[in-house]
Amino acid sequence: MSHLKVHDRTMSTSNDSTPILENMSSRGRKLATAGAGLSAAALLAGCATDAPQDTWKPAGANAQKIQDLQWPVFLTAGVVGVIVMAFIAVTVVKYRDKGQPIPEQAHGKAWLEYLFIAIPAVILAAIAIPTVGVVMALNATDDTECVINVTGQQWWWEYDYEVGADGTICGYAPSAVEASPIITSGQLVIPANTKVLLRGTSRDVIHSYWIPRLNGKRDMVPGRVHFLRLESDTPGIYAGQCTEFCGLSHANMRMETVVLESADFQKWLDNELEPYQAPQEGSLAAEGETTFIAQCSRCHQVNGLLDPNNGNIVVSYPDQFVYSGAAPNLTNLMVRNTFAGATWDLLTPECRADVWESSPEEFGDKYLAGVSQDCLNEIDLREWLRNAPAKKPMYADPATLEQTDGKVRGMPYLGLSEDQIDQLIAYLLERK
Amino acid sequence: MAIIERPSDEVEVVDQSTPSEATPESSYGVFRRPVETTGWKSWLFTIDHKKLGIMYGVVAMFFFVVGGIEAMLIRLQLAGPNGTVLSADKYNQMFTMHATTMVFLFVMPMAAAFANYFVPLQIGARDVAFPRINAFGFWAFLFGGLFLNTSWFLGGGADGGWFMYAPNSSVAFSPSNGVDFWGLGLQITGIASLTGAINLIVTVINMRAPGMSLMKLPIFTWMVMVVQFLLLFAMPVITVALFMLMFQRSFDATFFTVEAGADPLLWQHLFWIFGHPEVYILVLPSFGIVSEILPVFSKKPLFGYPLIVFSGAAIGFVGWGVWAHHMFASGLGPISVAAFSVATMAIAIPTGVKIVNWTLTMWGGKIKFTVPMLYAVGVIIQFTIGGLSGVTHSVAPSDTQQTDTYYIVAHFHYVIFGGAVLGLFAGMYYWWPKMFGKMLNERLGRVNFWLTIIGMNLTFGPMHIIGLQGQPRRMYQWTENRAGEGFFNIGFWNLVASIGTFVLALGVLLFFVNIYVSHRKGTEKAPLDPWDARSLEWITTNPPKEHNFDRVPQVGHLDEFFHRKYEDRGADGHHEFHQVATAEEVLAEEEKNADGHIHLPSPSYWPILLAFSLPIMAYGVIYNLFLLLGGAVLALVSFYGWGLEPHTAPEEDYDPPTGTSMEVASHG
Amino acid sequence: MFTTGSKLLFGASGASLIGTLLYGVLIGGIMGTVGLVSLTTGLIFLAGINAFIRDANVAADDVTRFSGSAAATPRPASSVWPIGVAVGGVLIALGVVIHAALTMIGLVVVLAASAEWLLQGWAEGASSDAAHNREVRGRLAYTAEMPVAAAIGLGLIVFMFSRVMLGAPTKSSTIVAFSIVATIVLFGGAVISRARSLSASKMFGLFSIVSVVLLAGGAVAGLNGEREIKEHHTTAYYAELDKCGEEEISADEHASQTVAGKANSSAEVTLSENGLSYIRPGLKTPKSGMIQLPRSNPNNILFRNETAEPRRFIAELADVEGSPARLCTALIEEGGVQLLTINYTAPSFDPAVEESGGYAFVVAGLDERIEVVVP
Amino acid sequence: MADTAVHADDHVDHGAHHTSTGLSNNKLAMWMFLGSECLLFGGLISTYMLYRGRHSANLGPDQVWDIPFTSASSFVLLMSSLTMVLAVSSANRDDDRNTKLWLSVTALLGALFVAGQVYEFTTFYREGLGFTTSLFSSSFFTLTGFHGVHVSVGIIMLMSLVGMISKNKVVGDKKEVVELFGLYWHFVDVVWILIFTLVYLIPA
Repeated sequence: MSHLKVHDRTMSTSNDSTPILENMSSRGRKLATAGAGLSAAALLAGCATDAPQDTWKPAGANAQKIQDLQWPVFLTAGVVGVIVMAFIAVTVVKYRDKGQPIPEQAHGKAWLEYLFIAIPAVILAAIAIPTVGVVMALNATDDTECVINVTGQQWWWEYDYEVGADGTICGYAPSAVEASPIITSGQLVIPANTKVLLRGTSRDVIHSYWIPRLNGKRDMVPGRVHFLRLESDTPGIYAGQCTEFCGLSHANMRMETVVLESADFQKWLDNELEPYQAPQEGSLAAEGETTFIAQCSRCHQVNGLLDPNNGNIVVSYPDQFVYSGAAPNLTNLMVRNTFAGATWDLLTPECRADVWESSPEEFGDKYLAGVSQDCLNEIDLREWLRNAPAKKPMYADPATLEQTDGKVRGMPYLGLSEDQIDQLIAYLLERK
Repeated sequence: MAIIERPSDEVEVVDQSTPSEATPESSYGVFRRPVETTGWKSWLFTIDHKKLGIMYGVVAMFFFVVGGIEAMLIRLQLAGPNGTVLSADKYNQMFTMHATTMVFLFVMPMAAAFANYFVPLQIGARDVAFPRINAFGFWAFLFGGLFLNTSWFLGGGADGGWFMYAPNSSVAFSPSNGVDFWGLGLQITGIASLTGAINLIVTVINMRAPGMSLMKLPIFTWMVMVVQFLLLFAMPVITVALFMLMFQRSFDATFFTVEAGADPLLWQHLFWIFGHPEVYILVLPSFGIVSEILPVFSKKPLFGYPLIVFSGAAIGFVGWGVWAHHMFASGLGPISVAAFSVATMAIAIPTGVKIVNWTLTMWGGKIKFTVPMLYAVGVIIQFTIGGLSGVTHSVAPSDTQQTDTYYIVAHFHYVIFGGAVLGLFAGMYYWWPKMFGKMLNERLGRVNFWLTIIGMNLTFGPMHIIGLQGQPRRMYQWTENRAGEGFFNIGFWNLVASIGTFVLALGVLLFFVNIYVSHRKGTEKAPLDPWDARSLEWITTNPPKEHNFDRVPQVGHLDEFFHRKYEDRGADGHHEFHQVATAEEVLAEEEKNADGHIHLPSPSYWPILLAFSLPIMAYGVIYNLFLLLGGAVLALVSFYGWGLEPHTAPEEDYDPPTGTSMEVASHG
Repeated sequence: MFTTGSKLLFGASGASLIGTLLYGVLIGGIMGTVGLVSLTTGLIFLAGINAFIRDANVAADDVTRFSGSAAATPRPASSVWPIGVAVGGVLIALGVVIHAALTMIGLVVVLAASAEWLLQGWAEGASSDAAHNREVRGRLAYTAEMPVAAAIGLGLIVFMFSRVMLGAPTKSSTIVAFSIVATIVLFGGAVISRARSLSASKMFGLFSIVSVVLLAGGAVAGLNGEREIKEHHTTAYYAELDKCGEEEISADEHASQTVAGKANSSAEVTLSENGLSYIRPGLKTPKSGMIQLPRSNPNNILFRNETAEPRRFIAELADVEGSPARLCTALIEEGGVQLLTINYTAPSFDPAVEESGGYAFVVAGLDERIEVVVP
Repeated sequence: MADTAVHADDHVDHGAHHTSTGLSNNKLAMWMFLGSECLLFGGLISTYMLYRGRHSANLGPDQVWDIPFTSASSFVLLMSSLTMVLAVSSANRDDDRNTKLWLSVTALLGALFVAGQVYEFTTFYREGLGFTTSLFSSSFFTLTGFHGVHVSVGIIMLMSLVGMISKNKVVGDKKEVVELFGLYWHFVDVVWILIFTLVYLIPA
């Protein structure tokens, strides 16, 4: 276990959780000697290098609470398991038929039986008490510092940042403009060391929001409002995955939570609220804008986008075409570095690795740099624009939609020409 | 057949089954009842609990193979990243139908097979309380299962997961008819379980042999009774839920329409109030089997029999108070989460009691490692693992990290495969000679056992790791960039799990090979009492006569048969047991004092007809309401045909007629 | 050799098999196919059983009959079924002219009657003993006759009587009629049970009179048609008519003042002496002025009135396509609660929305207002 | 359900086989069945209780109820329980005539109740409360509909039981069969009392 400190970049830099790690690893050593069994496998599983959804590598207060509660339980379970196995092994070896006489037909010993009721009862009681405590602690919402609405739909997540009564977003006032709601999708951006409360619901079926390294999962149920607390002191990207089966593309419904230092979060906020800049006249991007308005803007909103022909603001009405009634807002697509339900990266593998593995200090800048021309992962993006349903299974074939009165679930095939795709990519590249 | 005039030998029985030309006394019309005791007709219309038990077993094994193939396809798909064996759609149908098949069409009916065959034998009864309802139950289960699986050919199976959470189960999100087939199919099998439950409860409560008090009941029968009570109360709850689902999908009800303000958690509560007891419904019968086998091969009574009985009952009760631990992540308030978390831990206590008492049963015993014993010990070990991983997510907060990941998949496969399925295999090896009069080959059996154990641990063991590494369930693909590296990388262990599946499959295959090998021509008949067993079902021939016992045995001890064979010659507190009689002698004694005049109810074809009307109605709901009407009429008619039919066919129905019987008087 | 019973079933299954094939080949269509297929399987199944229950041969019941002289064979008993068939035929004919329903009825009558006829004839072949033959018939017939007769009887009573009640001029008169009939039944029963002398035939007569009365009444009422039952308008209906004012409307009568499942509300709006404020789940502090709600998502809004006089809560929805202009609750009394499920389809920055004054929560007759921002 | 396997042959008179508890199999089975029915209605009732307030801007319970009428029909159903008791007692006195009579009266009263329900449903529908209108309506019609079906099935069984008695076709012990039907009928009655109180009388 000792190598955990060495390898685990994020943990070793977080000073307050380090002591926990030390006593963990020391106990871990004891455990390793405790031998095989379930909990050993489990605890060891905690040390795999960089499994992004490792449930045993907490990176925030809430996940840490769970961790501190669960590893002793695993330990106990493992020890008990080993003892039971050993007992059984001894029995079957010691008492196999070696021609001994037929044993006494005893029907049991009362005191022994009661003893074996008492022991597990005591152990479980010892587990139960802290459990109740942690359950309550994880559900406390009074000290919330920032509320973000999370809405799941097939098969992506939408986040909208509320403007508080004081005209700030999570306590951050935009420096240039007056605060107005921000809508993003796929990647949730939160300030570090802030108690964030996700207020979640869903537009169609039940989804579940889960960032293993920040907190346990919480179902987001249509018609209901559920909460999930997120908090981290370590800038970085934390991976997650929808964990409530939500239909065809359940496997392709992912999410990532990006933690930024407060200065970086301020930057991100200002950037999000920047007024829309139309692409340069005659540029490829400008053609892209027209294509976008013609092909995409029925469902995808780009805030502040004006129709060059008549100067009206372009409003999308996804509810008229999409069954769930929403499509990702693309205003600042290229700031977040994933698309299509955080399933594919907008960054080429190298650039992605560069961002994901950067140290917490420089992470902020690298992330906010967004997606540049030469870092753009064109392969996936083009495939997506060419034929989305082929890349990600969705109910988007107009022929088979009588159950949803013609509305698609997911992005349909648009039949874009290669030129149009070039234009769109050029246009989208400027959305940051 | 109706009457056996003593002295009776098999020949006479066979005689009566070969029909000759109708005679003046012969009955009339299509309403002459089937009376054959051999040939396929004797199976189609039988109401003999033993024949029905065997048919339950055969059909269950068939569905076991089906479900297994579905499982293998799933594992093939997940063997590597971005698997392409199945489309997303097919994959979703696959895991839905795999779970549904294994739970409702394999484990439950396989337990029902043993319950049907052995409960009457273990309590010294000649049949169950309601033989025709028993037959109906089997046919309803069979037709329901087939109906469910016809969905594959009519637009695809259900694709909402076996838990079928709303609103994902509504028409908009699951446009094919799969979910309709699922819901209606489960309704039909549910009817089967319900009737079966009532039947077996009445049987155990009312038809025990003289002297057999409830605390002298064989432990398997006890566990079966607990299970039947669970079914009796769990089935109506899921029935309500399934009706709502049907109304929602077929008649536009609004139960799960969120726009109308519906609460999707309603379905979850209804489903799990049924679904959690269901877990014990699956596992308790095999606990019973294990508790039968361990004493036999340790030559020692079950340690703490009363405690095991009570813990079984306790599990039955507490099992109703823990359903919401399947919903720790679905947003119940902290109070209820905490409460259910603690309740869930509490249920670990009676479960632990069983494990301990099993081990203490072996302790100080005289252990023979036959194949059934191997399987029994296998259950103890594998189930312990499953139980302990269960404790780790009775802790609600850590469950929010584990639920809906492969860690849970690992957990419940250790419980259901390690606990239930291994136990059922133990039962098959143990009772095979009793059911078919042939021993299953021991050497093949051992290979079979070890392959199964290795296979299941290879398959489900790695899933602990995969789960803790954060791979959710029900994903038709997993990708490299979430797999991680190093010893615990998800990719490697997924591959191992997939390989394990095939080892497991090989093991199961060997079982069928074993059946073939053991039943080839020339394999000698099984001895009367191959295991030196302890309970009543062995005080009769292998396989038992149609009327089970020539004389209904008088019961004085918990392990009656053992105490008839052995006697304690020890003096002043010191015990030594000596064999005083062989099984043959015991049986001979019984046959000598056989009851003078035994009569059993006659076969009937109303049960199969009534059962047949159910899938017709179900198709009607899906496709055409007139069909529903037709089915309903058929049901009504068979119901009344049933009601108007005397228990026993009139003497004229037997050619040659078998003398007179008081039965005739009761035609009324 | 096969009996009539088996032959009947063989014929039927053969016919439906052919029908199925033809349908499958010519028309197709999953519904019909599945229907016919299961019908066919059902019939074949029955036929199979029938044939395999070897001795479906009723003639074998009584060998003496064949050896015996012609005199020994009993006369066929009188039978009503030919009439039944005839009536059915007439009905079919009439139906063709008058109404298809008649044809259907006629068809059913014909089928039923001929089945009975067949059965009777077949049973009378059983032996020379008439009683025995009735027994034969009963064995087969009762299984169908009893439940079907019972079901039809139930159906008639229920249908006819419900017509009568629907025909009754007023609610109260319905209750009276209902109670009277019930009492008659009850006391009728009591009287008859006392009157031991009453002969079976008299009782039969009595029952037939009662049923005739019932049928007649039902028929009359049915032709008379139901009394006029007014549709009970809802606040939604009045909202459409823009009638969400202070004054009481019919929708407010017995309007529910409580709501189940507050757990899943996305905002709880309260009208108190110091104005209109709201609480959103997760945060305890009440807010006012502006609320942000997700777009195209059913929002459950609870309205609670804590002021003395009854108030109507109104959600102003901008006039964009696919949504009403406004939704309103009924008048809510002090301490009352009501729930509105609102789905905003357009963002508040949509010009259409802005023109029509934007989204807001208001209370009829007060100038309290909460702006609703939909991003 | 009237079939029993012979357990030991010492008794052959039907319906009264020797059983370990002395209770007849049929009666025990009927109790079990009713026990399971309790949970069926339990599920339906709790669904209704959860959804009774969920009708947004549509018709609510108190706007459609016609308590006087429903009380009348409930009373009729109660009376049918009384007549059922009379039927059972006449059966115990081997008085076929009155058994048949009271069974028929019970069936008639039951049919009246069902007719009342049909009437009630029709009026609700006319007033604008359809099965699919709101959660409240769906759960209300499902709950009361399930009960109505139970009553109707009971009526059909009663009527054909009358037929079977007069044709002398009852299998097994006639007394017991009548008694079993009685058990079922009373159960359906009790359930209605519960529904009437919870659904109609307690204001939403």
